Amino acid sequence: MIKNLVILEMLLPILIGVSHIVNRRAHLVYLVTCITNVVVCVAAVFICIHVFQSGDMHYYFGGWLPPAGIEFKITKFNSVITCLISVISTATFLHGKNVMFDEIDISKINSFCGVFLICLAGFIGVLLTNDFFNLYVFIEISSLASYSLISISKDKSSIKAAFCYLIIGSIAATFILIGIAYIYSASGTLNIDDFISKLPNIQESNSVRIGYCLILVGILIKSGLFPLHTWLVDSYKSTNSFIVPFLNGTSSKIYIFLAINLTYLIFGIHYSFHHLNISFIFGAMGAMAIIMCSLAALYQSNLRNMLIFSTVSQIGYTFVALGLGSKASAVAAIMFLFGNILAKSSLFMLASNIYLNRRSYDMSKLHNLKSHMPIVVVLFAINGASIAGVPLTIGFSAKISLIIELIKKDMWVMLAIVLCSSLVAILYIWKFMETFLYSKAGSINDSKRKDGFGVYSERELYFPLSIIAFLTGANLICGVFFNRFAEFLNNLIL
Amino acid sequence: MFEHFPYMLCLFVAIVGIYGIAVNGNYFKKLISLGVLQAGVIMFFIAIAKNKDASAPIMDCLSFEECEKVVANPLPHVLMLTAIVVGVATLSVGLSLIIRIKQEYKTVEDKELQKE
Amino acid sequence: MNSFDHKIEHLILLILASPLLCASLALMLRKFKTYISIPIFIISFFSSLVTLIVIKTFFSLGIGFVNIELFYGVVINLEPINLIFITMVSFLWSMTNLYSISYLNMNKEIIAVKFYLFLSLSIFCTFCIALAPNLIVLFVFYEFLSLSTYPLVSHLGGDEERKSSRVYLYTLIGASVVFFLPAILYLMSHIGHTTFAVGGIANFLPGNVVTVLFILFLYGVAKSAIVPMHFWLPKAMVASFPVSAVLHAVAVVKSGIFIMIKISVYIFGLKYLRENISEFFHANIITILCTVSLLISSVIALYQTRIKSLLAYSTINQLSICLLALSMFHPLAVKAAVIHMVSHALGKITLFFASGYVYCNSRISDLKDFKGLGKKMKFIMALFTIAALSIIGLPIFGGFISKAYIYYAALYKSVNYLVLISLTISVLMTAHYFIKILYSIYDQKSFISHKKEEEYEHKLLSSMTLAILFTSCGTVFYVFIYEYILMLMDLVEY
Amino acid sequence: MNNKILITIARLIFPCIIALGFYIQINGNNAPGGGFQAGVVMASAFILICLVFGSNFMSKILTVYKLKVFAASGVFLYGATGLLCMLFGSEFLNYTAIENSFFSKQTLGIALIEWGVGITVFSVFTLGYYMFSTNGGKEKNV
Repeated sequence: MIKNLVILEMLLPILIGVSHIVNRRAHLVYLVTCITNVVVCVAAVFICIHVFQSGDMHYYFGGWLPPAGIEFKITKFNSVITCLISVISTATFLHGKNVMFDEIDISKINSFCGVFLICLAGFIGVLLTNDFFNLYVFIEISSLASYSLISISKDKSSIKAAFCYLIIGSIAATFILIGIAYIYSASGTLNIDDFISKLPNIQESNSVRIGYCLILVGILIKSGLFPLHTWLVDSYKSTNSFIVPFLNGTSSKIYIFLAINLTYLIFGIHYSFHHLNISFIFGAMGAMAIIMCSLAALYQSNLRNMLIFSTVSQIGYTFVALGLGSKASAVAAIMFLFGNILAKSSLFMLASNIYLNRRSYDMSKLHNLKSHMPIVVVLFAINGASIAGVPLTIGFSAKISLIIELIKKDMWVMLAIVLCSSLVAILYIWKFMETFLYSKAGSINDSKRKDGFGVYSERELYFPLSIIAFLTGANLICGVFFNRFAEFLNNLIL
Repeated sequence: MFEHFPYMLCLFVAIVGIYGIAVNGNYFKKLISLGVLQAGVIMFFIAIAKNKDASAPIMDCLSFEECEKVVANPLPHVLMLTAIVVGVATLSVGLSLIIRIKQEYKTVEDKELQKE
Repeated sequence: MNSFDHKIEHLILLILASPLLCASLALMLRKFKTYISIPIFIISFFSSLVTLIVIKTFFSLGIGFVNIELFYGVVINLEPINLIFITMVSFLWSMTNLYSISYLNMNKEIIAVKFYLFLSLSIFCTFCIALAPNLIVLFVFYEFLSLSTYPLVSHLGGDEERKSSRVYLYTLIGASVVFFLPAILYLMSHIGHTTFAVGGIANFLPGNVVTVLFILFLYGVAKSAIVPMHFWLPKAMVASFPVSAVLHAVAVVKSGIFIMIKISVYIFGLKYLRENISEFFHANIITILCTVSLLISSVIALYQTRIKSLLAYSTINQLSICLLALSMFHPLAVKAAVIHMVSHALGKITLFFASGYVYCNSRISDLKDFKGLGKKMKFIMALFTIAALSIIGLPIFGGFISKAYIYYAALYKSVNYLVLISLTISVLMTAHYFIKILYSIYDQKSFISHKKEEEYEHKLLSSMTLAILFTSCGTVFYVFIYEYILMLMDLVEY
Repeated sequence: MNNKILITIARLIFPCIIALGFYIQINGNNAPGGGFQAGVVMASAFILICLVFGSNFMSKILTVYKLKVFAASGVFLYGATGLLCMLFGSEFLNYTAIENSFFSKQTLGIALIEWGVGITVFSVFTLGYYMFSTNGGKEKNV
């Protein structure tokens, strides 16, 4: 029975997504999408539990066995990530009712939710598939859906950003396709397990090496690592603030998962770190990402731009951890992944709530938020602490394990970069915390008005804030029991 | 030297596509060169599938025993059907975006769009 | 063994629970502010008594170092040094509560709830730092101590307070992230754990690595205010008098010294440090750094005009003396450092309380206004003089005993010239700037000029004078405390 | 649009294209063809009408909402055949569950799938052209 849940998790969103194009009532569409999200989330949790109890699950589409047929392979690692992705999408949807109906006009909501569900199905497909070409198709499905999701927004520059994202995303997908062609020509199979068994005897061939590099470049573009991150910054800056928590929590993080999968599981540590010097590429690009983007985040006066640049610098941390090439560093990278997904998505949700109250992201308008939205400020402090790496959060345990790995490998320059940038992270988080806590010198009046001049006062936002509190609670629990959390991650990647 | 010629040709087409995207200011031309890029990749896949003097992988007989003519590897051909569909989808999303940009910004040239 | 555990376990739980109880009390009694301070004082006084009982039971046991598991996963470490530290902090915390009963009545602008809440939280963090079983837990509560004292320092949120409290936070958290954390993680990566153990756990590292690590610890623990890292202390003087009294003369600052003592005794081991710290003109580097810090801070203290920044720089001066004593790295030196720590705490808190009293009555905080105060507040100024003489080190008071012990430690076995010379210079400098104040207080000429004599007298018997009386008795009858500390310090196993 | 030549030719060609579309659709199982190509050919027929007779004439036949319903129904057909196989206890899209003899089940399964794809592709392409020509279907008569 559990086997069919895998298909339910994939097929249900697509079918209901398509049905939304027909359905015209916006509120019914919103309700049905929430239910679908919850069902997908529950299915993901069941599959995760089943996989943890009885090992990996294989699902052969149409009954065709692997070398020929398309196969879904659900291991511990990708079932946990699927749970996380579905939790984030459910949280975004349940939390974002006010934000969605405020930012997107009614006529577009049903197609918006339809495309959202297809995008979710695409992401889950990317995570679970065990076939190279099927991976490419699901990457294309999810990217096409996310291009159109990004283009729907009040601010007209989001269409331009969506077009640039389309061009860069299609180039990346084509690189992946050429990479797959090279690997197929060398190994003769498209199935990943089959390819892993064939890898030892075709290790020396150049086409495998070129295929690997091309797929990696495609994945790096899509994951928004530093030199290739411009599309991510432009599109998140201008798009509607409902979709940013979802995209930040899923789209770039899934490609980081793919990078981990590719370098550590499919090609193995020996191949990717001794045959090709991947550690230099990840290390250099990660370090550049950390330095440039945390400094850029420091000089942002707009709350959302700051969060976007800090996301790109967090991606830099993950790739620095990936570049070290040992199993423990992969665990550190996954911790950064978890920390960034949970903390950064809730920070973006908080930013959208602040936008509902203050109608602007600019720092000059966000003074004295403490008197109008105390809960938002508290949640912002906890999640900001996780980004900055203050103790008892996932961010802190991730930073500890990364620094221990760096010290073991005597990479002192990288250690200095990581430490200084975590200091800069504290600076730019604190800059906004301070504006929230204190009223601007002299502007006494705005602290007097009880519910501020926004449309939504905090009393109407209790339900969305409880969802963000749930995510923050998960973040804290994993942070407090961090050694048990580290063990849990250790047996994820065998 | 010559047995790699088809592969070089396909990748040359792909590189022309990428060059087109990079150089052209007009968004419409970028989209067309994206199509050229995808065409290059599809040709590369088909080039891989070629056997020695084999014909197109179409089975005009009912079962394997009757028609024993040499056939090119069918898998890449099938994959390229899907790749063509994906290319069409990307093209249509790109076109709708260009039309919206034209409505909003009155221009599709990169230089003017960068101004504001 | 277990009969002993249960008794001490419950007492330790009681000690840890009392600050939390005070914090929750402050939150609960939000409505009627006036009744908050008295129950909180009673609880804190009760907790200081409990610490004395703990010392007696620990003393009866006779073991120097024991790790107890309070409840699942929470392990605490009991040994003489942290028991002395806890007694000192809890006793002076109860004195501050007594002092602030009337201080808050006089200064209405301080919000009582916020004051007591964050004060109790920071005391809780200090207790946890004292009882931490390993360096990671210690680091976590060290960070929370900086975070929980921030609201106290910037309690009013005015422009000047906001800037200086920003410097306060950045220096403390920045130093701990950039210097303290890498040092801990270096030990973690090379030893695998950082739990305290008798005789030290890191005694296989090469000489220069130990020196670098110890310097990293020295500057990482910014709370012990060594010169390059001392900027935050004068800036923290923006806070109200009871806050700067208990935090920046006792709890926060002394926790820095306490951490350095614990690291040198239980992480590196004294004997190993004595042999391996690299020499420079046959005096070890740590002594040189402390001397430099000592001299610079005492020179700056000469030119201070405000009473609070003068006391701040004299605190930095005395802390460097503690570290100077510690830097001789033999058992006597550790005893000297602990004794000096306690005597300075008692003396400095009396000075802060007295200057707080002066500030309350006549809003004086500049040294030049101190002229002729001796006539008006005879009793308070007498106690102020006693405390000042004790810190200088005049024979019968506490300061003399601790500085004499440091001289004794310096002359023990091999004469340590650098410590002797720097200590005498610092005693002279301290004498200079304190006698300058005492001279102006008892200046004959200005006795007559003050008109409103009667206004000061009737406030004599407020709780402030009681607090000042108790703490100055501590300095006067320091001999008994000294005996008690020596008995306890003999239990320490090196 | 009063040029007679276009109208008469369009009237003549339209049924032929539709017939060709159906031929490709049905013959797709074991000859080059199938849902995607058939859908495109059928869409070209309707786009021809839209070009020649103008979009308001076209809206009399197929409005935007009808095309959306067609697209959705195509996908549902595809999904339904897959689920049908699952109901019979085997994997998704495993046609052996529907029929007993190996050869006939393949053709039935493939045929149903191809029809689903054909309908969806037809309606998406006509919708695509239709949206572009009436800039998002906001014109009066949609």
